[in-house]
Amino acid sequence: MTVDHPTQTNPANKDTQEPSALVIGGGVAGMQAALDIANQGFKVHLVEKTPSIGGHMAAIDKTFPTLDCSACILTPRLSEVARHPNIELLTYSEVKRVTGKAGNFHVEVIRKPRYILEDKCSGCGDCSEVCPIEVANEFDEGLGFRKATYLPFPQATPNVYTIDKRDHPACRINCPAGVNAQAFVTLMNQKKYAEAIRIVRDAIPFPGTLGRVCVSWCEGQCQRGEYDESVSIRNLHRFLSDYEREHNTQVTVEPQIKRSERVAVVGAGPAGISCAYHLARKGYPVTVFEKRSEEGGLLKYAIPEYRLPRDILQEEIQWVAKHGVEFVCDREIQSIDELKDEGFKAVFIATGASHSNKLMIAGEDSKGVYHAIDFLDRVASHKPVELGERVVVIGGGDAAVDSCRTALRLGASEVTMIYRRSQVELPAIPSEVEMARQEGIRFMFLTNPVEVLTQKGTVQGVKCIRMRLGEPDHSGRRRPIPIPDSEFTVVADTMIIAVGQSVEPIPLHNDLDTTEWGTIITDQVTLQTSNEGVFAGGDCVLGPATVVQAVGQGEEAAISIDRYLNGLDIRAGRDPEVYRIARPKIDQSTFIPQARAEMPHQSIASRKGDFSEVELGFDEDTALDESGRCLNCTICCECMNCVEACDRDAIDHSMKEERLSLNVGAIVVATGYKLFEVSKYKRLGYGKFKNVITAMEFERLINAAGPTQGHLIRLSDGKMPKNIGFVQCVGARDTQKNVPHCSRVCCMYGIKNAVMAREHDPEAKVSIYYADIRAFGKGFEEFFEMSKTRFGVNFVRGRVGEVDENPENDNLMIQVENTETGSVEKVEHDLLVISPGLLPADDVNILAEELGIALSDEGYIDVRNELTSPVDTSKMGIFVCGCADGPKDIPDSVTAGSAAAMRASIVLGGMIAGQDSEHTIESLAPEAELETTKSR
Amino acid sequence: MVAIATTSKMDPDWEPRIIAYCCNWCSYAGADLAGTSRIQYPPNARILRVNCTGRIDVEFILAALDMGADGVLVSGCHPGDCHYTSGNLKARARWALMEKVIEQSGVNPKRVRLQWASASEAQIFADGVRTLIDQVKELGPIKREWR
Amino acid sequence: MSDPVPVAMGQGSSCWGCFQSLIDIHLGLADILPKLEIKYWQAVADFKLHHLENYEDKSIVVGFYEGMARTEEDIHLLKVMREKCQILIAFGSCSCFGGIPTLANQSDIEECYDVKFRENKTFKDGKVPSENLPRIEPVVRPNSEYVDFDIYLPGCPPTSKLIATAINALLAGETLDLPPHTVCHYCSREKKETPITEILRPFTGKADPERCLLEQGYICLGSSTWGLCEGQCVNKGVTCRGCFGPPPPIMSDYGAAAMSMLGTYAPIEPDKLVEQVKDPLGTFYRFTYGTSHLNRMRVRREDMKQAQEEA
Amino acid sequence: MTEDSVGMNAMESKEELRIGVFVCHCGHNIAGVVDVEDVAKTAATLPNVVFTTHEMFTCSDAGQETIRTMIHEHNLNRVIVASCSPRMHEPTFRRVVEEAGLNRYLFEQVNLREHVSWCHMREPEAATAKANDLVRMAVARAANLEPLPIKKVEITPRTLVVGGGIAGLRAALDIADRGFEVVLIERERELGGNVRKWAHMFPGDKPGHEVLEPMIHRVRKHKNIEIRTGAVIVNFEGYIGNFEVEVSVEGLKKHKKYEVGAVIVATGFQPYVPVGLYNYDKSLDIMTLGDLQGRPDEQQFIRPSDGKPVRKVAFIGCVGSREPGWKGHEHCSRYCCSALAKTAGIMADRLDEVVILYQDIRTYGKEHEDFQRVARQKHVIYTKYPPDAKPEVEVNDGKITMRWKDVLADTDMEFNPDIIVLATAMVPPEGIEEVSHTFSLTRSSDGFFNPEHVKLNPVTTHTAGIMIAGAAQAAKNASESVIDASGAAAKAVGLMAKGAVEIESTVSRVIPDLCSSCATCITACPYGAISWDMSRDPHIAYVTEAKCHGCGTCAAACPSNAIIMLHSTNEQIMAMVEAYLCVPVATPGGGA
Repeated sequence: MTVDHPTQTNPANKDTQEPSALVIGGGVAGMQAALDIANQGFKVHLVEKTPSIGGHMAAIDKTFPTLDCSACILTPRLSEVARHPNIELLTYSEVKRVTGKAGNFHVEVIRKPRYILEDKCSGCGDCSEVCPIEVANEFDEGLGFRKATYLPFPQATPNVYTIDKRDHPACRINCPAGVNAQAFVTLMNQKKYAEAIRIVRDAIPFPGTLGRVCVSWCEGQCQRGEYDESVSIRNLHRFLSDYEREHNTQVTVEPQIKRSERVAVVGAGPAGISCAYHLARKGYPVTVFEKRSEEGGLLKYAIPEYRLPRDILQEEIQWVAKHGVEFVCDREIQSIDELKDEGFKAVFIATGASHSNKLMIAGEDSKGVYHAIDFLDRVASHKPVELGERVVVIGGGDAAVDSCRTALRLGASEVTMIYRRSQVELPAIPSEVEMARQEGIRFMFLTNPVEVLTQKGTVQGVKCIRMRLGEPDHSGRRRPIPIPDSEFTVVADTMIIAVGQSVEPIPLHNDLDTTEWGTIITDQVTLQTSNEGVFAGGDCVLGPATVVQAVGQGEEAAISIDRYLNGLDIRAGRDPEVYRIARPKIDQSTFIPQARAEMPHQSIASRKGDFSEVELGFDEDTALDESGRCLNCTICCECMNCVEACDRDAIDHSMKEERLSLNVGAIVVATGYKLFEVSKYKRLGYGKFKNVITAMEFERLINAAGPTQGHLIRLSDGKMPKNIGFVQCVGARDTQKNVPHCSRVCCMYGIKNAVMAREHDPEAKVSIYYADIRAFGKGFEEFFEMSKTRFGVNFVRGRVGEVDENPENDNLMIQVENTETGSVEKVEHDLLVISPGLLPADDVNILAEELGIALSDEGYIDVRNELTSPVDTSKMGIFVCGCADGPKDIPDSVTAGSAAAMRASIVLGGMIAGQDSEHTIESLAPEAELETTKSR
Repeated sequence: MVAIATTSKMDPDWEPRIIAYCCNWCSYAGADLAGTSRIQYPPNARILRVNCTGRIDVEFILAALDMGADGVLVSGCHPGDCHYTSGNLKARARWALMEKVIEQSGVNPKRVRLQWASASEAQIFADGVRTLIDQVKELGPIKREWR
Repeated sequence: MSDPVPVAMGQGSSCWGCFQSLIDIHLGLADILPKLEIKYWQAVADFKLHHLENYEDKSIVVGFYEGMARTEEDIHLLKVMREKCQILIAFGSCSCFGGIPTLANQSDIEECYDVKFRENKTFKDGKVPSENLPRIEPVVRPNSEYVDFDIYLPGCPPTSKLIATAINALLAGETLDLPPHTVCHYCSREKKETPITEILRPFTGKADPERCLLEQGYICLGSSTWGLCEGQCVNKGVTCRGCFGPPPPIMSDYGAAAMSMLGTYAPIEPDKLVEQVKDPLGTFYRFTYGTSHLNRMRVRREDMKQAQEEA
Repeated sequence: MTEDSVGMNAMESKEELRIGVFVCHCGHNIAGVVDVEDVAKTAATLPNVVFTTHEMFTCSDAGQETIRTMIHEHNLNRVIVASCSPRMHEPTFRRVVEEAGLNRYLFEQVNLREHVSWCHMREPEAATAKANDLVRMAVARAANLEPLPIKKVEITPRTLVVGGGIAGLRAALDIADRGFEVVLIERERELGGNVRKWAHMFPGDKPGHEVLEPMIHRVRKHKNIEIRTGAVIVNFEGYIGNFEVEVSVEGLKKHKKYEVGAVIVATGFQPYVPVGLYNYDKSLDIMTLGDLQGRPDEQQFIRPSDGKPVRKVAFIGCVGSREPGWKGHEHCSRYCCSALAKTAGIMADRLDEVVILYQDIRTYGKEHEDFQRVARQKHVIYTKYPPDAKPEVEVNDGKITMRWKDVLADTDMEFNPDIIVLATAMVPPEGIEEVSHTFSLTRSSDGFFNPEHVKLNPVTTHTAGIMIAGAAQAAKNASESVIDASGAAAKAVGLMAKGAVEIESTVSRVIPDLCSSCATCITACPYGAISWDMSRDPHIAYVTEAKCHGCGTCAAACPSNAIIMLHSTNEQIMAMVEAYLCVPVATPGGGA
């Protein structure tokens, strides 16, 4: 037809460039549709959800009725699609939005990040080899394992790997220092201790120290905690450090200073050391100034030795020093200029918050009253401390608990901790509190001191008042409110006040803007102060916080300083990300709870009077066991082993989801099917008995490329099954389960599987329990006949009732009514294979809604006219093939793919010819409808 | 100028030399998969790719033995699976005749092996290579063999 | 008319059939013989070996060597022929390819002795005769291993017509240009394209006289065989057994080609096929075993064995 | 046929061989096991090798560029890449050498990854030795390689559709709507085939002729479609894209001749006429489902024999279907269970008793099961008979008595229906043998045509350019046939839209002088690509290259060595064997 009336040409068609089509779904039908459209010279965008095209067929072992090897016949087709110049393969992608109409659809496609660059990957598998994560391989129906970086199957197309990474791990994003807990836990679980500790050290220089004293927010958020108890992450990195010390496997470090710009760090506490460490690793010469005579800050002066042996701390500081960091002690920096004059190009201030807060009550200055930090500092510095018999400690933080336990070790006979809120609000590390309790510390909660009772200026006791909890305050904790007239007295001869610290006003701070509390004001992200080139972090910015926060800030500051010295925008791209916490995929019904490993302790008796370490550390078995509890929430743990292994720089962990916009003239939907969830039939025992498997699992078990290299075994004991039963019509032809129709392929694949079972073991007995054998296609009946005569498959007409397991041998006892003999038979099988019916693919309803096409009652895509246009959907220009509109076998799917391509190409051909929409309607409308419209 | 490299069974370093003709569609792909799956097998075989086992003239096998191959493997698609419909059936018939002739001539027919290995049967392919090599090792260098 | 050309006729171990075929030129001989001066032909003219040995080298223009060289004496004669003749013709399939006698190489020499002498009921004392007999070579080698030929004239025997053609061409100093076609080329039977489902022995059933014998299931090797016979047998209803050996280049492995051909015609289940084709070696290498790969291997092994024994 | 001669000219003169060998590390995939440097070094000592190198990733853009540059710099005329499996990258490298002006068939790949380094990971020395051997073999082969023309045949933009049933109509319309010409031939006088004769279609409810009418109407007025009814093909020859067909048309004296590029065979089926079964030919009251459907839609259903109203009907399924050992009747006819269920359901509304005798109920797929459910709801009685004891039907004085065993109730049954309806098999139509000969199509045991591949190429055949659709391929219902038709149309349009197809140059070729007319190759070829060249006497074999798939079976089979399998010649193969086994004496090493 020529264009008689050019004016009538749909103007919307004018600006569409080259006519192209969209095919949704890369199974065998979608591939065929794409090829047949592309072979006409049109462009095709083939969108596939999973990393590879091939669909279900790729997982099938043999195909009925010819017993062709599925992979053999499919592989050439896969590469044909991959190499076709007119086909753009968009795997790992999903169609999001569709607008427009036939001849001019606008489609938005989301490309999920595969974290591997398709054009660089050669499919060599080096990344997969070093990947520490193993997860159930969905391609093998979960029977085998794959890595987090994987190729779904050997012939996958495109032949590129995909990294399976989902959202973000709670442990890692909750760590202020950004320690990649999931990665190091995973690696250590594989005894890769050196690699694991390397991961820790990428974030912090203190695996041993933080492994003992960290507040462990990671554990607080650990998803394992949602099921039983969180993973003991802190203790695990302590183990790594212990292991390294014990086995002397610490890697030697050489300074790698290659920059000329010197950086000064003021304050050798955790923040300062962390900053210096990261800067040195970046190649900067760093000098750390410390006003006291030793490095370590509060780690050294405030944390008691029984928690953090000093040799450990010292070694870790030394290790930082080995990176080329210079420590200058006993020097207090007075001004920024002082440093600039000495030639430092950037400064990091981390002077901490060592000033103890006061209670502001009467008698606070009496003899026998200590402030916690001073107290702990004195003890740590081996200075004399006078301590009575009865010690009262005020406060609920770590310093309070430390003070209690230190007092006990110094000989106090009775130590009481007084805290104004309840135990729930106690900010100290719970395990520390627990140990304190074990050691005999008494706790008085909801109690607040109001006056120190003295005699001759010496403490005699504390007058306290009872408290109750009111509404939550700004910190989210419930505010304590004194209960009137509830005062009482606690007898004490020593009192330690541990109600927090604050920043000491020191001359250096005068050069910088500070808050009313004396903390230094910095940019929240970059940590730059009001003074350019001067950065600050740790407690002097945060106020008294935790060690790990300080360490984290040190690292952030190092990044800023590096950028600053390189003349880069120090802020760009560093806005805090919004993370979505990964939820592990756990089947609650099969989850076996396991408590977290307990930390062995010194006996309580030996702790008293002794400052040796209380927590003894995990032994290797415990550590391995505990690390095995990690749920790998995000699958990929970003250990970066793959990045290192890849010679082609093909891995990019920072890849983001992409959105593509496409203009297409026609759309083919080939979204396929999913298998019925056979566990819905409780009586068949799937999921309960190991030797009840699905047909798809059977396919993988007999497949040479499957998890058992093609050895058909029972999952309970690995033995070869000798008597196999196949149960047909599960999730098909059952109105009660809302699957009224026949799935069309199950009879044949059931027979095929039975034949394959006999081929694998000619001695095996094989029975099929069926309702009707529907061997209707080309060569099917002949194959059915052959299965009986040549392969000796036993066919029993009857539904299988209750399945039970014989506990002795894991065999399955089934009851079946043989409808041909009328007798109820009890049969024992050692393997039962259930043939599930087919269902519409997941989310096909969402897609259909987006496309504006109708669905049938069962949820398949409806076709316009079953008789005359069986691949047209209800919407012009959108076609359907394969199992998307109902169950089909492979040849019927392939033919439908070609047919859909044909119909789509009529639209595309009309576009080239510039034909009007009238023409397209005439070509595509089912003739019957057309006639009626015309005759009306 | 070429000469037949001589080897001897006495030589402890003697390794059989195997020519393996594989069809492009099944066994060559199966051998590829063996590699991709890192299935390890002895390195004695040299694979020659032909389109179809039907391409294999009996002379290719006999000449290889004549030139000093200690064994010859032919590996193709399973009967019924031939990419070209039936080339493998013709190969199989030729093989049957040839095997008998080889035996009649006094050469142990265990030096030659015809196997079917599909593109997904990497293990079967590798096992087949190993089986032939084991058989040939048992027999020793071909030049010494005489019934 | 020019002077008669000096010729020599040597015979190794053979049946004399080829020379018989020469004589079967019959009346045609009347034209040919006058042109020949027979210088050596033990069966026909009274020349002894020493005569031949004493001729001047290359003094004979054309030499015919019939048969294969199994004995020391045969080999000697063959070598002498080569020395004395300008043109040496491998005369007949035994001479060209080893012929039927080479099938003995399926057994080693001791086994041959067993059959021929030691366990032979028609042979008296069961001893291998040793007196007054030339030494028998332990293995049959194709003649071409001992000497180079200038012309191969295969056939068991070469047809009289072929011999006449050859001699006339030689005498006229022309190159001998033989058509390369196989027997099928000369066969007048109708060919279709049916694969064979069953192999028949030659005595089974009654063959359709119009149709290709092979297609009827009879092993006819006409398609593998040089058709210098012009299809005599097949046109008379007898299957071709390959006596002319392979078409040019004639030193290819005849049996291999024949098996490749037959396997293509008869893609039968292997068990059945082997059951139906009796004695495949004898069938496919009846005349050409000597120059086959398998025999070459056999010969080389024998050499090694000997070398070892000597060492 | 056109020949594209990339790099052919350069090769016409016999220039000296100049081989370049590029050894790939593939990161450490190969280099981690095989000493690639040694492989490259050793290759340099081989005859005709003028350039060798080893590189990290030969397939990378940089690696490809190296190949192109070196071809020019060293005037290479054979290129060997020793890397991964040719199944992966042969097309890539062929393209690369072609870009450098070299014929693609002068490229050779050595598989050092899948066949060496990955499967001998623990034996680096043996692996290196093997790699060296494989490269030496490839060099020997390369020396024997010859450039081959890249061949294309043009496609005549016209399709012949054989058969005017629902499949043929759909195919014709689709192709015509796509803008290509169609010649539609039908041997009957009317279009419409079997569907036209049916009173109730399923799954729809309309009579067949009503369904077809609009389609036929559009076909008739479509300017791209030429219809020939009462037409028979008298001659057909040619090859893909270039077929010539001669048709004799009823009423025309002269045969019509057409040139077509593709053919769709939609010759359908015929219902089996059960002569001799169930007294079909003894009583007018025993009819086939087709007979029943063909009856006019009457107000009252009357007995054909005596005109009395029908009250009781029995249907018998699987008549002439599913009969093991009965050639041509072993298959299931696919449509009948659903059709029976539907028909019985409709009839049950008007009759007293409807009984269906069946073996298995095969209402497969979605929706069809509903027919059966509806029928049962309407009290249609389903009774299963054993396959080895068929129902018995007696007719006495017009009274029908049938007896059978109900398997499920284990009871012998007796019933006196007014009529019996037999669901008979779908069998190939008369004349299918001629059609199969005309188009060189093979048939399967059901008598219908074989597709090229029963799973993945269900509408194409082994004859390139010829498609099958609908019941020509197997028993099918109308809806399935229509899908087939559009599918087959897609194949035809694919060819025509492209205008030309590249055909593999690696085909076999006959050397005319050596051919001895033995027909071995003709027997060998699974594609009918070899035929007699009748212009020679005696006629000799001739390869139609467009039909050749390149398996080489003919070359192996040819006893006269008269067939060359291009790119896989005896010389090329044996050179490799020799290069492995017969190592030049001077070269140390080698061997296993």
